[in-house]
Amino acid sequence: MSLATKIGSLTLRNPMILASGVLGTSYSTLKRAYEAGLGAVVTKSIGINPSSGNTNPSIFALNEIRSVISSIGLANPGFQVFREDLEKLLESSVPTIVSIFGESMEEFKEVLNGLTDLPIQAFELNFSCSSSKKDRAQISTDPDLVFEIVKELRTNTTVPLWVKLTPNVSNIVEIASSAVRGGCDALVAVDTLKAMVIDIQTKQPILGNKRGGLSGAALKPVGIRSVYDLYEHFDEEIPIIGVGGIYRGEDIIEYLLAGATAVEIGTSLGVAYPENMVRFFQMKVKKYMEEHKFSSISEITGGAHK
Amino acid sequence: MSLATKIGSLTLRNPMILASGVLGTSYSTLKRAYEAGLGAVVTKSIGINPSSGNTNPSIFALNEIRSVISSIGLANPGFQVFREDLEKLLESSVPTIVSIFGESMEEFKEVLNGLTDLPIQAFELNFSCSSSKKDRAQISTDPDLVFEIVKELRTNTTVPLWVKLTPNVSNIVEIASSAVRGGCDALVAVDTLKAMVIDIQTKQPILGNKRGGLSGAALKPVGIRSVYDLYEHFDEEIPIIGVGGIYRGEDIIEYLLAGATAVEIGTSLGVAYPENMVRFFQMKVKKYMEEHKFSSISEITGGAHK
Amino acid sequence: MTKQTLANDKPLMCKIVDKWEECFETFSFKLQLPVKVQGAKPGQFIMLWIPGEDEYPVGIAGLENNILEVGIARMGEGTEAMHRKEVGDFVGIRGFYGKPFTPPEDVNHLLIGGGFGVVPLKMLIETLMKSEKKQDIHVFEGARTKNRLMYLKWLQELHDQGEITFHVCTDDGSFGYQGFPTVALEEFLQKTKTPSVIYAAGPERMMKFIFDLGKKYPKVIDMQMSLAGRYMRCGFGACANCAVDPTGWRICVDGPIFNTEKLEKISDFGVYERLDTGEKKKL
Amino acid sequence: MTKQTLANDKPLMCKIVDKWEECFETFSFKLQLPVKVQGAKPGQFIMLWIPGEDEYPVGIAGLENNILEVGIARMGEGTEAMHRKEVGDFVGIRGFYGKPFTPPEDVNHLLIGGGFGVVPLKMLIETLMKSEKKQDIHVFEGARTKNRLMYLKWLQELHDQGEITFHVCTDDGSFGYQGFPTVALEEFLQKTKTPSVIYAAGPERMMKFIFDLGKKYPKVIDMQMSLAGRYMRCGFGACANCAVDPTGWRICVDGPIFNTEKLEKISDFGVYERLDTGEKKKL
Ligand SMILES: Cc1cc2nc3c(=O)[nH]c(=O)nc-3n(C[C@H](O)[C@H](O)[C@H](O)COP(=O)(O)OP(=O)(O)OC[C@H]3O[C@@H](n4cnc5c(N)ncnc54)[C@H](O)[C@@H]3O)c2cc1C
Ligand SMILES: Cc1cc2nc3c(=O)[nH]c(=O)nc-3n(C[C@H](O)[C@H](O)[C@H](O)COP(=O)(O)OP(=O)(O)OC[C@H]3O[C@@H](n4cnc5c(N)ncnc54)[C@H](O)[C@@H]3O)c2cc1C
Ligand SMILES: Cc1cc2nc3c(=O)[nH]c(=O)nc-3n(C[C@H](O)[C@H](O)[C@H](O)COP(=O)(O)O)c2cc1C
Ligand SMILES: Cc1cc2nc3c(=O)[nH]c(=O)nc-3n(C[C@H](O)[C@H](O)[C@H](O)COP(=O)(O)O)c2cc1C
Ligand code: FES
Ligand code: FES
Repeated sequence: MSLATKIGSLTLRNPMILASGVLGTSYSTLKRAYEAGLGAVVTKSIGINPSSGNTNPSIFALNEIRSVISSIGLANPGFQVFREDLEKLLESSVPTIVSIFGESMEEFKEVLNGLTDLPIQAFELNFSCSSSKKDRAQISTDPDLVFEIVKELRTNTTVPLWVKLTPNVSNIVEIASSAVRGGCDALVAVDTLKAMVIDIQTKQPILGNKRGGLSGAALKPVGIRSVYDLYEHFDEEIPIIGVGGIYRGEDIIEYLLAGATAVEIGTSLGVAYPENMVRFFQMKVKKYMEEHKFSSISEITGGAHK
Repeated sequence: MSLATKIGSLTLRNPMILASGVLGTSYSTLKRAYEAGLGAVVTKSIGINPSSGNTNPSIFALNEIRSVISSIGLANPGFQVFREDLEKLLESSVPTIVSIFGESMEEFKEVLNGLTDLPIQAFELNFSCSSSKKDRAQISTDPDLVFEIVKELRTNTTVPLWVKLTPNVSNIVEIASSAVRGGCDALVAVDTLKAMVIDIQTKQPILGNKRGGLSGAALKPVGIRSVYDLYEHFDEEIPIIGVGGIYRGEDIIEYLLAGATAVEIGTSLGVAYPENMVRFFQMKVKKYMEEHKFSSISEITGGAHK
Repeated sequence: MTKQTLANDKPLMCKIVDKWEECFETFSFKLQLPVKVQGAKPGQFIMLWIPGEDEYPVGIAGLENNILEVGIARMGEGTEAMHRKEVGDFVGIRGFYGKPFTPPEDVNHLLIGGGFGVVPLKMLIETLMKSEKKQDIHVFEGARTKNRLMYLKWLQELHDQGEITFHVCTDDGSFGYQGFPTVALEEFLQKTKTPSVIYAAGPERMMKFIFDLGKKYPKVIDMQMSLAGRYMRCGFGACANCAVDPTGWRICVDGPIFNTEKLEKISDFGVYERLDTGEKKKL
Repeated sequence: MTKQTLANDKPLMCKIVDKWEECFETFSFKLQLPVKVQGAKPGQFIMLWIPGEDEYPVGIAGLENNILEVGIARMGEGTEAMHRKEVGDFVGIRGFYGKPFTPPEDVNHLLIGGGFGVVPLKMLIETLMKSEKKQDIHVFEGARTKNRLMYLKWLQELHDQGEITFHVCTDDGSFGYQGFPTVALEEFLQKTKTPSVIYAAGPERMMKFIFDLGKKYPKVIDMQMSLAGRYMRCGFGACANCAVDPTGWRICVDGPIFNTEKLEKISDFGVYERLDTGEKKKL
């Protein structure tokens, strides 16, 4: 029995990947997450310039629904500074996916070109951010923009390109199809849901940015459906990575059955000790594979479509 | 201090309305819900023909996130049969909003014309159904279709038209604008989120219809943000009715502050005794109004935008 | 950790650990609950999910050491799908739902059932027998013919051991006296002097008949009947498919067991049911 | 129902019930918690939300009868916004976060603080004084000038009552001896024969200095220092903004209190911090 999984040409020791933005700002937390037993890590989304992100409060828990709302606002040190952390991380041979974002094609290219020489496993393109200021058209919800950017970036690098999909669309398959046509190597579903919490005592939205994104357990049924819809459409045409609300080994299995080849895990690793969580995840997945006589992850993938 | 609220020309004794589909199949449960103390009730969505809806399981709870997933599939007795229940309900002077749906303009017109002579308070147009079979284009996500249908129905009736909005879009304001241009009298936000749950033991999606809609507490931050976005855009141009995950009086206040004039409540009334729930809701809302020196609901509406 | 009751949540997958033919077109199953639980009460029910096929309500025949017993009568595709399940297969359950029977003390307990209605009565009998006070238990069962009598052997044994008095009959006289169980019930009511409570579960028209009968005898101090024949989707009160007129009570939450006082108020009782569309249909 | 600790959830709104100027540009506040809670431990912190303005971490000075005391030193806009708040206003808190001080018994307790670092030491002092065994408590406080000494009056009174020994100094000699508190600490370490534990909270460079000093004395059996100077967003471990190299420990969860063994492993300690962008900055 092996937990290894293949995402295109990339082989990971297991299907558990750290999701972008959680524990992902410095080489040391990324390394710690990997050493906790994950298969790979995705960095915090990196842009062209250092950014402080949104005013605090920018994140808090919603225990009742086992979730978190956040609007970090893509705070990041900029790709030039981050390169240093990245190099240190890569020295320890941590399989690393670099999440990048930009406001425009030019920005995306600049960040990608600034890091593509490093021995990273993939770029993850972050086209959306539920916590962005306005409900203005975002790249993530525009099939044509997604196609153009992926196509252009494809010509700029030989590093695999993963596209992260937002659940805030009426048809996730449509956006995904654009990304696939553009030449991406994997789909990552889903990012956070657009959300808000208002304090009734002071009558104010609590987040400094007012609007935020919902992650955690509340997102799981939405993520599962997204992955299921994508797999139904693409089948084995492109690997799908499931994200959203994974708190237990069982949730990982659920994503695999829906059609995922691997999963990303964010909130649950961020609100606990990653070492403990990953151990529990692994135990559960192994036990399930034993009980159901699976010898590899790929045998589980898409099982709910049979 | 008064709990009364105005939705266009309609005055309700309080802002709490039963949401469509919950307790809404027969005159007796609708009457019971109203007598429990609500301001009005919305019926189950009614179409042209009797329909058995989807295979069971079609609904179950997700306790961990205080939510419910369902795919009743718009089971309903058809407008001709339902008319009988409706007449009985109206005999008891229950302020009633009739939710209607159709696969096409023609179907919408037939249902509306078949009921518009009754002394009902409004029609609520249900353009979406997260539990529908495919991810095919739905009316709810197509601004042009929404505009056309609302405009046409507007010429067929003098009864107020409410439009129920789905959260499964990238820009809820865009769809709402179409509905407003079409001539609707209120916006209702939101319907359920597209969702799915897979059983890992048998590797099957649990719902008979596989796909379903998520309601309950997990939906609240999404509903609040939707109402906030709508109010920011429309201000007092059109009344907004907030729906999604109301379990407590505090949640009602949160929707009002976000910009709602009234709220609809579904799941929480369906999983408990409506009599108890409504009493708690009322107590909390009154207490809040006293403490914050509000004398009417309209003073609370939109308070989070100040 | 032993839970007081099952959480009303998504289906909990249980392994079938035993299966036998109970009587004609009816199978009993024992399901292994994967969590420790106590507290199912007689008259409560579960939603039974046969993966990929159907889900529907069924009564609880017993619960001991996390083994749940159910009895399934063939009606259509859903119940047939369960009949095809074998030991080792998994099915899902949600529950425990509904209000149970609430037997008082110091009365004659008169249990009368037909068809799968006898399922919850089995658990009621076991509960009454376990009570500290010696209880007078009379069970009235009837069926078309002998091989349709549920729990026949078990009930006869209890009768022979003096634990219950078993009044059994068939339409065709193939077992017990020929006729309806209401005949023996009426005879008994005429004789007895002790205050009695009637517990009924079965076809609604039969229960309505019993209800009208029971009302004629002041010594019948209460009647508790299981309205477990209505179409159900959720089982926990949300869909309202199971509601009765004119009270708007949902059978799954406000019932399925209703007492005399409540049954009086249900104008539908024995007259109308609602289909899965919400349309009304004469019973 | 008294909760053991506050749930890590959305901000809990608390009314300000008392406010006073503690010392130069520093105000203390008492906040009324709307729920019954016990169990904040010295060294833990909360995230303080000033609605519409900012949210940032602050230490806990005390918690009694659901009244939480905090002390806020003016740094920039966020702390100024809190200074503008008056009795009757509401602010939000999240917490209680972080690992507390864990004082052993039968040692000299040497507490040394600067600036707002004295806030958590206040609660530590109160906890030590409440312990059943009589504890030897030495408090070393220093500031630029007299009116910047936090909790001066309270500490002096405790000193006069013999509860603690208070070693106080100022840079300008306006109160206590002239110089740094580390001077008195070193003197004390040279004299004492009892095993001692150092608790430090204040600017990281000061703590690093103390750490290097303490390591020279084997009788210093442990040092516990609060790395409460790092930029924090979440307070519960998710954003990793507060993490230190090379261990990847998050100060909010794995700290803020670290002991000697751990401090040894933190190469950042007293050298680098991370800005809100994630960039590193020399301390
Ligand atoms: C509270 C309650 C307890 C029950 N307990 C038992 C029991 O212990 N043993 C047992 O064998 N049966 C029990 N039933 C009845 C059982 O649910 C139906 O026999 C079963 O649903 C039939 O399904 P089918 O697909 O085989 O039949 P179908 O061919 O689908 O329908 C046959 C008839 O079964 C009924 N039915 C179908 N689906 C449902 C549904 N979702 N909910 C309710 N009724 C339905 C309808 O009256 C229908 O006319 C109970 C019903 C209720 C409401
Ligand atoms: C665990 C911990 C406990 C603390 N306890 C106290 C206390 O009890 N009393 C007290 O007065 N102060 C305390 N602080 C420091 C306090 O959080 C900062 O002084 C405050 O955030 C400054 O905000 P500002 O807007 O006034 O200053 P700004 O002008 O925004 O910044 C001034 C400096 O404050 C720091 N700072 C700003 N925002 C944050 C943030 N979100 N997290 C951490 N540091 C920040 C930065 O170092 C910055 O350089 C504590 C800090 C931490 C990490
Ligand atoms: C604090 C926080 C920060 C995040 N930052 C990013 C980010 O920078 N880029 C990105 O693509 N996703 C970001 N996300 C989204 C996560 O990567 C993930 O898609 C989402 O949280 C759902 O997974 P989860 O429920 O396991 O957290 C962030 C999420 C959280 C909670
Ligand atoms: C069982 C169930 C059935 C529903 N049926 C309908 C329906 O027929 N028409 C409709 O517009 N909304 C329907 N809804 C959606 C609700 O009206 C409401 O928009 C949603 O559940 C969110 O509110 P809640 O969280 O308070 O339940 C249904 C919801 C549930 C749970
Ligand atoms: S079965 Fe849904 S309300 Fe009873
Ligand atoms: S403040 Fe977010 S991890 Fe510590």
